[in-house]
Amino acid sequence: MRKIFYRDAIREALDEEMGRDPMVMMIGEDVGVGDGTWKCSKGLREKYGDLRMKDSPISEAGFTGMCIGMALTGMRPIAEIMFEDFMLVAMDQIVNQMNKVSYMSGGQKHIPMVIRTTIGAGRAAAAQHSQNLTAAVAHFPGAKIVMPSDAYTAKGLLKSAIRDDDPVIVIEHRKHFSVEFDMPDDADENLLLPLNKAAVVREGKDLTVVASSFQVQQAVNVAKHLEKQGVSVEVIDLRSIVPIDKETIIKSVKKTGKLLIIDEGCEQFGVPAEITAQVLPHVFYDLDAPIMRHCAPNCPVPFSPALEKLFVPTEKTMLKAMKQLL
Amino acid sequence: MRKIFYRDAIREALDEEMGRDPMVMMIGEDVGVGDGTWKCSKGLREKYGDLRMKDSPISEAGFTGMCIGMALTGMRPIAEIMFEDFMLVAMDQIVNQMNKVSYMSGGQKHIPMVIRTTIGAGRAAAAQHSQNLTAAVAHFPGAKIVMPSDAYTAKGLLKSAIRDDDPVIVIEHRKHFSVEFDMPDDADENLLLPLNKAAVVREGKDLTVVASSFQVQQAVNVAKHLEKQGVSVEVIDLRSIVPIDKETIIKSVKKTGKLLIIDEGCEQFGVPAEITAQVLPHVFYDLDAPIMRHCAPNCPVPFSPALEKLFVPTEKTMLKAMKQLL
Amino acid sequence: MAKKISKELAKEFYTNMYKIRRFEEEVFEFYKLGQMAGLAHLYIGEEAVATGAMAAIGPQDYIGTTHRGHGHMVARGADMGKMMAEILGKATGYSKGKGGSMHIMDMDIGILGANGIVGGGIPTATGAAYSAKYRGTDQVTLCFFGDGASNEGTFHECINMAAAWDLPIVYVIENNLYGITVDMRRVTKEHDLAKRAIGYGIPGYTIDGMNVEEVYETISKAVKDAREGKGPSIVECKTYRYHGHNGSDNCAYRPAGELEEWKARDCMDSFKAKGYLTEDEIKEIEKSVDKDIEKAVEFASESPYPDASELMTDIFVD
Amino acid sequence: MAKKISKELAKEFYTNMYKIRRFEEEVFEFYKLGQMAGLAHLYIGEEAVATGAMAAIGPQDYIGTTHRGHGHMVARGADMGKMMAEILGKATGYSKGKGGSMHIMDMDIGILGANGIVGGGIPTATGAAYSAKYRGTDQVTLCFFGDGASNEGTFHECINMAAAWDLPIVYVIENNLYGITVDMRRVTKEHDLAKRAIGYGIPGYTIDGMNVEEVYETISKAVKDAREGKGPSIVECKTYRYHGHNGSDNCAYRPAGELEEWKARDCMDSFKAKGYLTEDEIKEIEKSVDKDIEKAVEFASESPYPDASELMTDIFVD
Ligand SMILES: Cc1ncc(C[n+]2csc(CCOP(=O)(O)OP(=O)(O)O)c2C)c(N)n1
Ligand SMILES: Cc1ncc(C[n+]2csc(CCOP(=O)(O)OP(=O)(O)O)c2C)c(N)n1
Ligand SMILES: [Mg+2]
Ligand SMILES: [Mg+2]
Repeated sequence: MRKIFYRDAIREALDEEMGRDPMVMMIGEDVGVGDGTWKCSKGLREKYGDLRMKDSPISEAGFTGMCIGMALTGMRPIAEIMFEDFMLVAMDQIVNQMNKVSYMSGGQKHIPMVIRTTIGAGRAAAAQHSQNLTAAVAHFPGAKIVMPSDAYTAKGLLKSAIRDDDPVIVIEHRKHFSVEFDMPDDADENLLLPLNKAAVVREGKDLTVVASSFQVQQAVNVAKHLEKQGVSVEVIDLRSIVPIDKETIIKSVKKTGKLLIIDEGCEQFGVPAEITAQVLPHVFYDLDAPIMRHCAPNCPVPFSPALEKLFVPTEKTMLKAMKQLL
Repeated sequence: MRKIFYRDAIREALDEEMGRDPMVMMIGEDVGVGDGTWKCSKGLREKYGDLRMKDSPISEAGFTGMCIGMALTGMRPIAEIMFEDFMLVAMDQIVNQMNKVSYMSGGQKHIPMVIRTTIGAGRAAAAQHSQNLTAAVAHFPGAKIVMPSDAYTAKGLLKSAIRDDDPVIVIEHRKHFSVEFDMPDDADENLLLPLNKAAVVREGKDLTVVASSFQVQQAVNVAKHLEKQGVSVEVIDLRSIVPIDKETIIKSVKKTGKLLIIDEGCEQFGVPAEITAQVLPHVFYDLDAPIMRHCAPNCPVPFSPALEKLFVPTEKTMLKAMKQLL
Repeated sequence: MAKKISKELAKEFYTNMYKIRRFEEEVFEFYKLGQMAGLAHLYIGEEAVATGAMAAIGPQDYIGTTHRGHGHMVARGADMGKMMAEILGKATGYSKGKGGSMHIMDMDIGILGANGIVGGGIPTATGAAYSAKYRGTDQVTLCFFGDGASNEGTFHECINMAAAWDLPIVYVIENNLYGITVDMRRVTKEHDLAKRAIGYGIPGYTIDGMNVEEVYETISKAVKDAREGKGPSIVECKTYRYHGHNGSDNCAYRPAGELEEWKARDCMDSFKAKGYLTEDEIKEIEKSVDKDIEKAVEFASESPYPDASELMTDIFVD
Repeated sequence: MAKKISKELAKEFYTNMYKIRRFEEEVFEFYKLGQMAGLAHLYIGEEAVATGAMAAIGPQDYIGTTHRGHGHMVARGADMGKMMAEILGKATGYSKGKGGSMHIMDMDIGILGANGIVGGGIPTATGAAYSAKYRGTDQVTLCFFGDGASNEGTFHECINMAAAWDLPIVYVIENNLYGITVDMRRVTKEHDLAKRAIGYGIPGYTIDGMNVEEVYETISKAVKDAREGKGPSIVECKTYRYHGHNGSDNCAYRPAGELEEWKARDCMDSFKAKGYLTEDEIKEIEKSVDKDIEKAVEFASESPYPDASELMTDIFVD
C-alpha cells in the first residue's frame, strides 16, 4: 500500500496510457505549459510533446468537437474541460455530436474519446464555477459517465475510460486533488475498473446510502459515527452515473428496506431522481420508508462562504438526513 | 367557442403582447421576413418593424444572450430557438447566464425574457432535430419552464410568460402547429394562465396519468377508451415543468393510488424521474403499485420512420403501460 | 480566370455535376411522392462547388459535410444506392436508416459525416486535420459549410485553431446568399466572407462558385498549401440553390428575378458552352449516369426498412 | 501619438489609475490573509485601459465587464465599499455577497455585470447596445474582454451581429498576452486581434494599452462613431497583468524579463513622467484616494455576512 495524491493518480493514468498508446493525446486549457490547472498533467508535455498535450485557446466547443474528428481518424483524444460549468459552452458538441456519431452512422464508427472535467462547490467560486451539473449531461444517451471517489478509482476509471471505444466523461472533484489517498499495491498499470459498476464501500443492514465523488467518504464517516449508536448503514459508491448500477443498489435496498441518495448537484432533475425512478419498481414491496434524496438546494451556487456552506451536503446534514430515515 | 390553429393562437399572443407593450420584441432565425419557421409570427414584422421582429443570423448563443442585455435595459425580449435541440449551442447563455443574473446580482435585476422553442419527434428529422431535452434544461434553477398542450394553453401560457419578470422557457410542439383547436370565447387578450399549475383535464379514480404537450390528448383518448372497459383514469396536463405542480399530482394519487408518468423525452434523467422523486415521499403510503414512467427509450432519435415510430410513446403503448398498472 | 483543363478532367467535371443534379432530382421526386420522410435539402444549383472541390483532393483526404451534403457525397464517389437507401430510411442505407439525409457518413472515402447542426461539423473536420498532422500523414481535410454556418461560434473557434497550428484543412464556404429565409446581406456587414481570413492570418479567396474550373483551381492551390504544411485557407464560393431551403419552401423571400439571374449562369450550361466536350460525349455521360441513378433508385426502393431490433443497437460497442 | 490633455482630465486619469491599483492591492492583502475566499483576478498593470475607456463615455452609457473587472468598476466610479464587501462575501456587497468578485453589477452606473464565463458577457453587452438602438437613446456600450475571450464563439457571433445592424457598441480587447498560462501567440496566428474587424466590415484599432491618453483618444473616436449610428469598432489594447492570473499563480509560463519590460512602461509611471501634474497634485490625489480606500476596506471588514435566510431568495421575483 502506497500513499498518493489524487492528482498524481490521474497523472499516472495519463502517463501510462499515453506511454502505452501513441494515439492517446490530451487537449485543453493550460494542460501543457501550465501542467494542468490542478497539475494533473505535470511534465507530460515535455515527455510527449506539444501536439499530444495541447494547450488550447479558450474555445471549448471547438476543441471538444475536434476530438470527435481525431477519434474518427484513429486517435484516442482526451478533452479536458477545466470546470464542469464550462461544458455548457460545448454542450452541443458533447451531447449532440460526440454522443450520437455511432448511432447516426449506424455503427460505422464509434468515438473513443474521453472528456475529463471537474466539480466541487465549497471553494467560493460562485454560480459559474461550482456546479455539479452532471444530471443535465446524463440525460443524453451516448456517453458513459463516471465519478471517482478517491485516487484508486480516479486512476482505474480514467484508464478504463481511455481504453473504452465509446465516449466516456470522467468527472473529478476539485476538493480531492490535493488529498493523499492509499493506493493498493496491485494497482499497477493494469488497473482497469469497470465503467458500469457501483461498489459497496461499507456494509450495513439498517439503511442504504448511495453517494458519489467527494460525498462518499463523508457518508462513510457518518456511517461510522452511527455505528457507535448501534445503527448499521450500508454505503454505496455510485462510481458510474451512466449507466446506474441498479442491481447493486436494489440488492442493498432489499436488505435494508431504506434508501437515501446523496448528491452535491441541485435537487431538481438531478441524479438522485433518476436513481429513485429506476430502483422504485424493483424494491417497492421491500421499502420501509419512501426513498429520500439529500442534495444541494434549487438555487445557483452562492459566492459568500456564509451561504455556500449551506449549499453542499455536509456530514452534519447527512447525519440528519440519515436519522430522519432511521 | 371559436376554432383556431395552434400557430395562430401563438401569433395572437405575440401580437397582443407586442401591441400592448412596446418593449416586447422577438429575435430568432426566420422570424421576420420568413414569418417564423411555423408561421407563428406571420405579418408581425410588417406590423411592428424589423427591430422588433428580428431575423437573426445562425448564432443562437449570441442572440439568446443578447436578450439578457435587452432585458437588463428595459426591454422584454423573446428569443425563438427553432428546435429545442439547438438550445444546446446556446446552453451557457441560457442556464449559466439568463438563469443566474438575478441571483448573482443579489436581486438587483431580474431578467424578463422568454425563450420559445419546439419539440416533437415523429417527423423523420433524426437525432439532432427531434429531441425533447427539457429535463436537461430543467436541472438548472433560475427559469420557469412551461409546455402547452393545445391552442388555449399555448396562448395563455405564452402571454403569462411574456409578462413575467423572470426568465420563462415556453416549449411548443411541432405536431401541434397545424392542428385546429377550440378556443373558449372568454380567452381574450386578458387570457393569462398561471405558470406553475398543472390541470386535471379528465377526472378518474383508478389511475393517475401525468402527461404534457402532445401526449396529453393522446392520454385522454386512451382514458376514454379505457372508460368503456370500466376503468376510470385521471389525466393531468403537467403544463409547468419547472416548478412541478406537485400538489395537484399528490392529491390525485392519494385518490387513485397509482401513478403513470408519460414523457416523450429519453427516459434516463428525464422529467418523469423528477416527478417520481418529488411525489413519492408524499404518497408512499397511498400507493398500490410503484410509480411507473413511460418515456422514449435511451437512444438517439432514429431517422427511419420504421424505427422512429418505436421511439415516441403512442396511444397503443400508453394503453399497454396503463394496463400494466391497473 | 481559370486555366484550360484536360479532356479527362472535363469529363469528370461534367459527370459529377450531372450526377449530383440527377441524384437530387430523384430525391425530390421521392419527397414529392411522400416516400421520403423528413427534410430534403437539395444541392441543385451548387454542383460546381462539390465537383471542383473533390477533383482537387486525393483518395486519402477527408471531407466534412453538412445538412446540404448529398452533392459532396456524390462528387466524392459515394455509393448512390446506399445514399438513396439512407435517405429513404432503409436498412441498406449507409447508416442502416438511422441517420437519414442529414447524417450520411462513409469513412472509406473519407466522408467524416454530414451534420444536422449548422456549424456543428466544423470542429469534427478540424479535428481530422489535427489528427493528420499528428499522425504525420499528408492528408488534407476539406470542410464544407454555408454562409449561415459561418456565423456560428464554431466557425471562429476552429479556424482560429487551424490557423494557429497550421492544420492541413481548407474551409469551403458555400455562400448561396441565404440561410433558410435569411439573406446573408441582412445579417453580415462584410459580404465577402473570405475576408475573415485576414483576422486569422491565413489566405482567403472569394470566387465564382458557378465556375467549376475556378473552384477546382482555387481549392487545388489551397490544398497544396495545406499539404505542404503552410496551414489552412478559406475559399468562399458564391453560389445559389435553385430550390427552396428544403422541400416545403416557396422562396417568397427572394427578390424577383434573382433565381433567373443565377440560372442564366448555370454551372452545367456554362460549362457545356465552353466546348470541352462534344455533344456526343455529353450524351454518353448522361446516359451512363442515368443508368447508375436508375439502379440506385431501384436499389433504395426495393430495400427493406430496418428491423425493430435495430432501435437500441449502435449506441455503444457492447 | 495622443494629443495633449487638460489638467482636469489628467487628474481624473491619475486618480483612477491610482485608485484601481490601490484597490487591487487591498484585495490582494485580503487574499493573502485568507480573508477573501475564492479567486482574485487582479487588474494591476492594466489600469490605463479601464481609466482611458471610462473617460471616453458618458453617465448614461453601458459597460460589460469580465472576471477581471474590478478596474472597470472602480474607474466607472462604483462604490468601493460595496465592491470590497461583495468581494469578501458580505451582506452589504453589491450582490449581498451572492455573486462575489466575478459577478459584480451596478446598473445605476451602467455596469451590466461581470462574468465568470470567459466570453460569456459579450452577448449581454451586445444586447444592451441593441436595446439602446431600439429605444432610440444615444447610449453606447463598452464591452471589455481579454485576448483569451476573443477566441470564444460568442465574440464572433456578437460582433458580426453588431456590425450587421450598426449597433452602438465598442469592443475593447484587453490583450494582456495570456489566458491563464496560455500565451496568445501560441493559440492565434495573427496576433493583432483588431485585424479581425476587417472580416466584419468595421474599424479595428490596435493600440498601446499602457498609454492612457491613447486609450482615451481611440475609444473616444470609436464611441463617437457608435453614438452617431456608424456602428461598432474593435479596440485592442496591448497591456499586461503584473500579477498572476489569480492569487495562486507563480507565472512560470512567462519568459524571463517580460514582466520587467512591461513594468518599465508602467502606465502610472509613464503618465507621471509626462508632467501633466505636479508632485504636490499627485500627492494630494494619492492621499485622498488612500482615505477612500481605507474607508472601503473598513466598511467591508466590519460588515456582516449574509444571513442564512438569503440562500433561497433572489432566484425569482416572487
Ligand atoms: C444550430 C442550428 N441552428 C439552426 C438550424 C436550422 N437550419 C438548418 S439549415 C439552416 C440554414 C443554413 O444556412 P447555410 O449555412 O447558409 O446553409 P444552406 O442551407 O444555405 O446550404 C438553418 C438555420 C440548425 N440545423 N442548426
Ligand atoms: C468558458 C470558460 N472557459 C475557461 C474559463 C477559465 N478561465 C478563467 S479566466 C481565463 C483566462 C481568460 O483570459 P483572457 O480572456 O485573456 O482574460 P485575462 O484573464 O487575461 O484578463 C480562463 C481560461 C472560464 N472562466 N470560462
Ligand atoms: Mg446558405
Ligand atoms: Mg488575457
